[in-house]
Amino acid sequence: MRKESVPEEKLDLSVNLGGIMMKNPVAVASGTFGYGREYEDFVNIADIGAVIVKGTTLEPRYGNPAPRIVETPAGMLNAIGLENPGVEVFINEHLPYLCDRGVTVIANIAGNTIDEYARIASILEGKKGIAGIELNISCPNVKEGGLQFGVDPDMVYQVVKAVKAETSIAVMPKLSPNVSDIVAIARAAEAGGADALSMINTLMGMAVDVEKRKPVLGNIFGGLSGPAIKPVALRMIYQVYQAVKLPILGGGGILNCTDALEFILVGATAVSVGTGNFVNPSIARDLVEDIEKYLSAHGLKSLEELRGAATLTDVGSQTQGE
Amino acid sequence: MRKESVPEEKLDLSVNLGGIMMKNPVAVASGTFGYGREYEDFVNIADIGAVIVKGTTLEPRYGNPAPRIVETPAGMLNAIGLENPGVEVFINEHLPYLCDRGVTVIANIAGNTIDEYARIASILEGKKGIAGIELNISCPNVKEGGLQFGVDPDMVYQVVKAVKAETSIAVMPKLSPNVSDIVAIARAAEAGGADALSMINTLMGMAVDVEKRKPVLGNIFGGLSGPAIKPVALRMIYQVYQAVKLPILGGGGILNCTDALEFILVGATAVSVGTGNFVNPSIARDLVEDIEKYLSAHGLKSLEELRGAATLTDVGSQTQGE
Amino acid sequence: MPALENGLVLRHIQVSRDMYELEFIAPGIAQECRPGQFIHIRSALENNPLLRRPLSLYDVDKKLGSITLLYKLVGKGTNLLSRIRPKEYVDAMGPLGRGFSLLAPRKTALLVGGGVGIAPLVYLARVLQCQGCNVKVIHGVENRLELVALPRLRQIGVEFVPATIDGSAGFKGLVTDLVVKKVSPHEIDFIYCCGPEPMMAKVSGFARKNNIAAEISLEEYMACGVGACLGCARKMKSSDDEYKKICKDGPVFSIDEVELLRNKKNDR
Amino acid sequence: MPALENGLVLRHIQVSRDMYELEFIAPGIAQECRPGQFIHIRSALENNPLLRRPLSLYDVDKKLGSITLLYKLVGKGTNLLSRIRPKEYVDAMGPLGRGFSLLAPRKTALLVGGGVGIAPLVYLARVLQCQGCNVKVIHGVENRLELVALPRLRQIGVEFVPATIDGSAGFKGLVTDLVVKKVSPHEIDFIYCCGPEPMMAKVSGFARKNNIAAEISLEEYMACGVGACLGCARKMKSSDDEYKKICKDGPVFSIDEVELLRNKKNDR
Ligand SMILES: Cc1cc2nc3c(=O)[nH]c(=O)nc-3n(C[C@H](O)[C@H](O)[C@H](O)COP(=O)(O)OP(=O)(O)OC[C@H]3O[C@@H](n4cnc5c(N)ncnc54)[C@H](O)[C@@H]3O)c2cc1C
Ligand SMILES: Cc1cc2nc3c(=O)[nH]c(=O)nc-3n(C[C@H](O)[C@H](O)[C@H](O)COP(=O)(O)OP(=O)(O)OC[C@H]3O[C@@H](n4cnc5c(N)ncnc54)[C@H](O)[C@@H]3O)c2cc1C
Ligand SMILES: Cc1cc2nc3c(=O)[nH]c(=O)nc-3n(C[C@H](O)[C@H](O)[C@H](O)COP(=O)(O)O)c2cc1C
Ligand SMILES: Cc1cc2nc3c(=O)[nH]c(=O)nc-3n(C[C@H](O)[C@H](O)[C@H](O)COP(=O)(O)O)c2cc1C
Ligand code: FES
Ligand code: FES
Repeated sequence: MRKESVPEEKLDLSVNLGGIMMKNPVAVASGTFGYGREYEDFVNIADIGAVIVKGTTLEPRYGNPAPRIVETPAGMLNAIGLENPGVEVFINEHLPYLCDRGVTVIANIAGNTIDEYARIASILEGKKGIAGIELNISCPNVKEGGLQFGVDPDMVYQVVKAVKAETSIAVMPKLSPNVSDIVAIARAAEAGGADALSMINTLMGMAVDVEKRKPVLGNIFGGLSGPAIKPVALRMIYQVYQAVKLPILGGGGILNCTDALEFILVGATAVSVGTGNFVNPSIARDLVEDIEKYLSAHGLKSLEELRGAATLTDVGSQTQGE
Repeated sequence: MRKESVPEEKLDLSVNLGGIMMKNPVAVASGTFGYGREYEDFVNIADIGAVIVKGTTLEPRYGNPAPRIVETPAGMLNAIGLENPGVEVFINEHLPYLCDRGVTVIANIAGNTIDEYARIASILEGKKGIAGIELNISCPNVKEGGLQFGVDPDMVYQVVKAVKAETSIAVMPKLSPNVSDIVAIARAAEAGGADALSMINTLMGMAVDVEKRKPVLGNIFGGLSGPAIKPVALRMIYQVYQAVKLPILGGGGILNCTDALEFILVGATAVSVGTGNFVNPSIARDLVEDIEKYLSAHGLKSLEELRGAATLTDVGSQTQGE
Repeated sequence: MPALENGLVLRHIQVSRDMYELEFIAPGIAQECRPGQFIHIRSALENNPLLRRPLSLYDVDKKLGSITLLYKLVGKGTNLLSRIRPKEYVDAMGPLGRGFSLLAPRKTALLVGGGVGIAPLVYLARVLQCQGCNVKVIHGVENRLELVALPRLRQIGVEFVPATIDGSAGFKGLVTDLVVKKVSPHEIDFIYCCGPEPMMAKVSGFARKNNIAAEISLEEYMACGVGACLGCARKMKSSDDEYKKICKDGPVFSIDEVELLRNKKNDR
Repeated sequence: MPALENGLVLRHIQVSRDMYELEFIAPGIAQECRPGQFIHIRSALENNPLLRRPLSLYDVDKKLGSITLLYKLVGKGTNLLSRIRPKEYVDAMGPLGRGFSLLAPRKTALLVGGGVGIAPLVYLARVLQCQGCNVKVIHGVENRLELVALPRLRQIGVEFVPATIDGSAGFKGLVTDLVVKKVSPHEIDFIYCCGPEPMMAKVSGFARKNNIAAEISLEEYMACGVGACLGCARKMKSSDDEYKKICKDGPVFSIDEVELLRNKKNDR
């Protein structure tokens, strides 16, 4: 099956993720790569397809009590609590640095109300060096009794719409997997005017310290990431790819090239790697190299032939059915 | 912290799971232990707290095309497709065998309509040797366009109520984790008259064969089980334990005694082990022994002191907040 | 009765570039073994890999109470297994499954193995030989370095013909060509075959054409290994609906029961 | 600049019942090392355990370009690490974190280690001694078999006093009692301490009471190790809200910055 072919010209792996122009299809996920500079000793951050920076709120946040992370089987839980210095500090202290180095930056924003999302977007509007805005909608809506934005199609629609109204930058809501019907959420985001979708955020989980007889995390609950969640991420992207037209940034548990290709095969336009950065700080670069090698080895010129290929299988029922 | 104490009398580990009387708090999960006899060479099946047999439908089902299972990081996906010989064969061929051996049997039933659930329950009613009925509600409701019963509180309420009306046996709906609001589902089950809750069923996921460029499973989607899902299971049980009064049979990824105790600490009355049987066919017995050792080593007379202990921690926010 | 045993490893040697022979003591299991059955091995203490791995009985010494497996390095399960050293233990469950039908004394059996598919045929050869059958074994491999079963087959004393793709030993070419071109069908009473499916399909065709009864050994992903999870399903010829379980109804099936894949392995 | 290197293992020996010394070549990392910093080690090829494990610099040979770690078997990460053999490689990232402040020549430093907490103090002792400080090292352990750093400390040539719970060597009793009862505070210019938190809390109390500046090395679960994930958070005395990151702002802190736990380790 493998065709050995020497590529005549360098492969062009750049992708257009709903208006976010990426040099290559590998982004680093929000909250796992700081503001990029934390990793600059280990990888040339300008080479990364896109650096999605730590989630930014309107005001600074100090985050959750420790412990904030714990390892779980093939995964980890985090409950950082959105610690960040606020949008102004982000713009003044972190953005220029990234901009100077030619990094493709995607901001990640979070709010307590629809209005807060809109205000952060309007503050970011016109700022040089922001290629896209990722909306973290796995936050509680304080006006709706703490219900997460991301679990209600109507709230998703509204928050996307409100943000779009404030900015000309490409807007990419990041879907929460903690929902009954991911397709309904994706459709709502599309209807609200999203330019792309980011999938998936973490699954909500917890761990217990048996000796102390209490939850491990200071916040009790945390977000599950890493290889453990990959099957859920793939399933949701498979479903959404067939239901909406938006390009998808797919991730959840990617640790190697095969993982990344699985996401492309279910329809992702580009991939994001989060927890993988902790395992291998140069993973984003390594993945691009490995994808190039894979394409050459298989005589492919781009990812186009692979994208969504696994969704073409014709099968009757697609229910869970054990 | 450890107190060494020699227990004067044998510990009594029996539990009453909403009317289902179990010799000990460890059950084997539906679909992972066949009809018990498949494992009789490896463990005395009458010693197991409860054997929850393979899901039974009204008519025989032949199941899904192969491949039906695939390993994933710290977990596995299955898409068996509810292969089973139907409720009549179960009653005539499998039940008497288990009954003769003194096995505590919990039937697991699944249907395409509310009426089907009710009919299976009425067929099981009065049959000797059934300690409880577990309702698998992760099935598509054909009358509601294939929407899974388990994702809609109203359908959950109705199916539980319909089954309760047909039987005097304890009824235990098994909640699907693929929902936005597990507490709402649990409350609906309680309102419908459930005697206990079983948590959790598998997360819906998929895997891709990169060389073949198609889904691995014949059915595309499958249920994710094993250690990977433990954090999600613990979180949901923690939430439900605080919201409803029903006893909970907790499971999802249990492989050892520490895992089992984590479930007890978040409020489970008893635990179920599924995928763990494949790893260690005598795990159900081993867990009981290890729990006994743990209790003795800590000077405890029963699991009562541990049950729900981890839910007593006082913390402000319990949102995911990364 | 199958059992669960922690087998003390006696011998663990690399027999080719990517194949290993592992012998361990498990008297309870060994006592019950019949050719064609398999052992379900747990190679990790933790959960990576999570599931057991099925490996055929390559040889059994009932007196010593030992079992020998022959396995190929494929992925993480076999990789972890390869690190176990003598005096350590392997977690073994078995013997599982339905083995080969045995042939009456004085009848002639042809055993055709492809690659690591030789594994179940060696123990079968030993038992058939012991029962007074005439046993001819054909083993197809890439090159002579992969003829790992040679010493054992010689010791058992059966007739042995290798087929190598590169011609470095015996017949030059595919094992299936060797069967079709060189085997005199009228001399053979029964064929046993294990290897890649397309190879087994060709050998089945030969058997069917010449009216020789034959059995093959199938593979499928397994979880429980005992018929409980219904994971290792395979459609039978007899019915469009019914699935048999490789682990319990097989892994050995008569060629009349199953439709084999003629193309790439497992590509259904 | 910190780096990522595959370090060739030179030496890997068990030095006590549950402690190991691992020396590997990583010239890029070694060049940058300062006492108190740590190396983030990946011990699994696959995902179990998933995350790296932080281990302090126990000793560094900049000429040879080698790094030595001292670690205790605790769980699966350190267990897997212990299986790596000489001539194999370890995946190392570092040096990370803020190290100890160094003392001016001719000043006197007291280094107090509890158990495996001696690790960062050995490399510190070497550097301080080299800079012409007077270095006194105290190491508290259960029994003399755990005095694993003795040969190195002798070779460096610093003053060394052990405290053993069972009295099998040096002072009989807790290392903190040794400090409180036997150390003349006026001789000491600076205290460096690493060990269980309650022990560090007592030593801090001693330092504060006697007005001696002191630094301690903290632990917390880590993911990234570089300040990116904000996982290894620790509240500072200065602020009720703000969390510092052990991996980047530490692991070394002044005793004025942090409130230490007086009870069981990590039980907040
Ligand atoms: C009844 C039976 C007997 C067998 N006997 C032998 C034997 O004697 N010697 C031998 O070398 N091999 C034998 N096999 C195949 C062996 O089980 C697999 O090679 C092994 O499980 C691979 O495990 P792994 O973790 O190393 O590879 P993995 O990392 O799990 O997978 C590597 C590749 O192997 C395939 N594979 C993995 N697990 C299975 C499985 N359970 N069934 C089929 N394919 C699988 C996958 O498709 C994958 O492409 C037998 C299989 C069966 C079903
Ligand atoms: C900056 C720093 C320097 C360290 N230096 C050394 C050293 O030189 N020698 C040494 O032996 N140990 C050192 N440690 C502790 C060492 O990192 C842990 O013992 C190790 O990570 C345990 O890994 P494991 O997989 O073997 O155990 P696990 O199975 O992960 O856990 C076993 C126990 O160790 C604790 N633990 C696990 N990971 C950490 C962590 N990252 N931080 C704190 N506790 C943890 C857990 O609470 C658990 O109870 C250091 C820790 C830090 C933060
Ligand atoms: C420590 C940590 C912090 C995170 N912080 C954020 C965040 O601030 N905003 C956000 O949208 N997602 C955040 N995430 C989620 C990741 O961006 C990513 O979606 C998730 O981890 C799944 O991908 P992975 O399995 O590759 O890690 C965080 C994840 C981790 C592990
Ligand atoms: C192969 C397999 C088959 C299953 N079949 C059923 C079933 O028929 N009915 C059901 O309610 N749950 C079924 N389940 C779900 C399990 O009972 C259990 O809830 C789930 O696997 C989570 O637990 P675990 O992680 O311990 O396996 C099945 C699971 C597996 C792995
Ligand atoms: S592996 Fe479970 S039925 Fe065959
Ligand atoms: S470990 Fe990531 S910030 Fe410290």
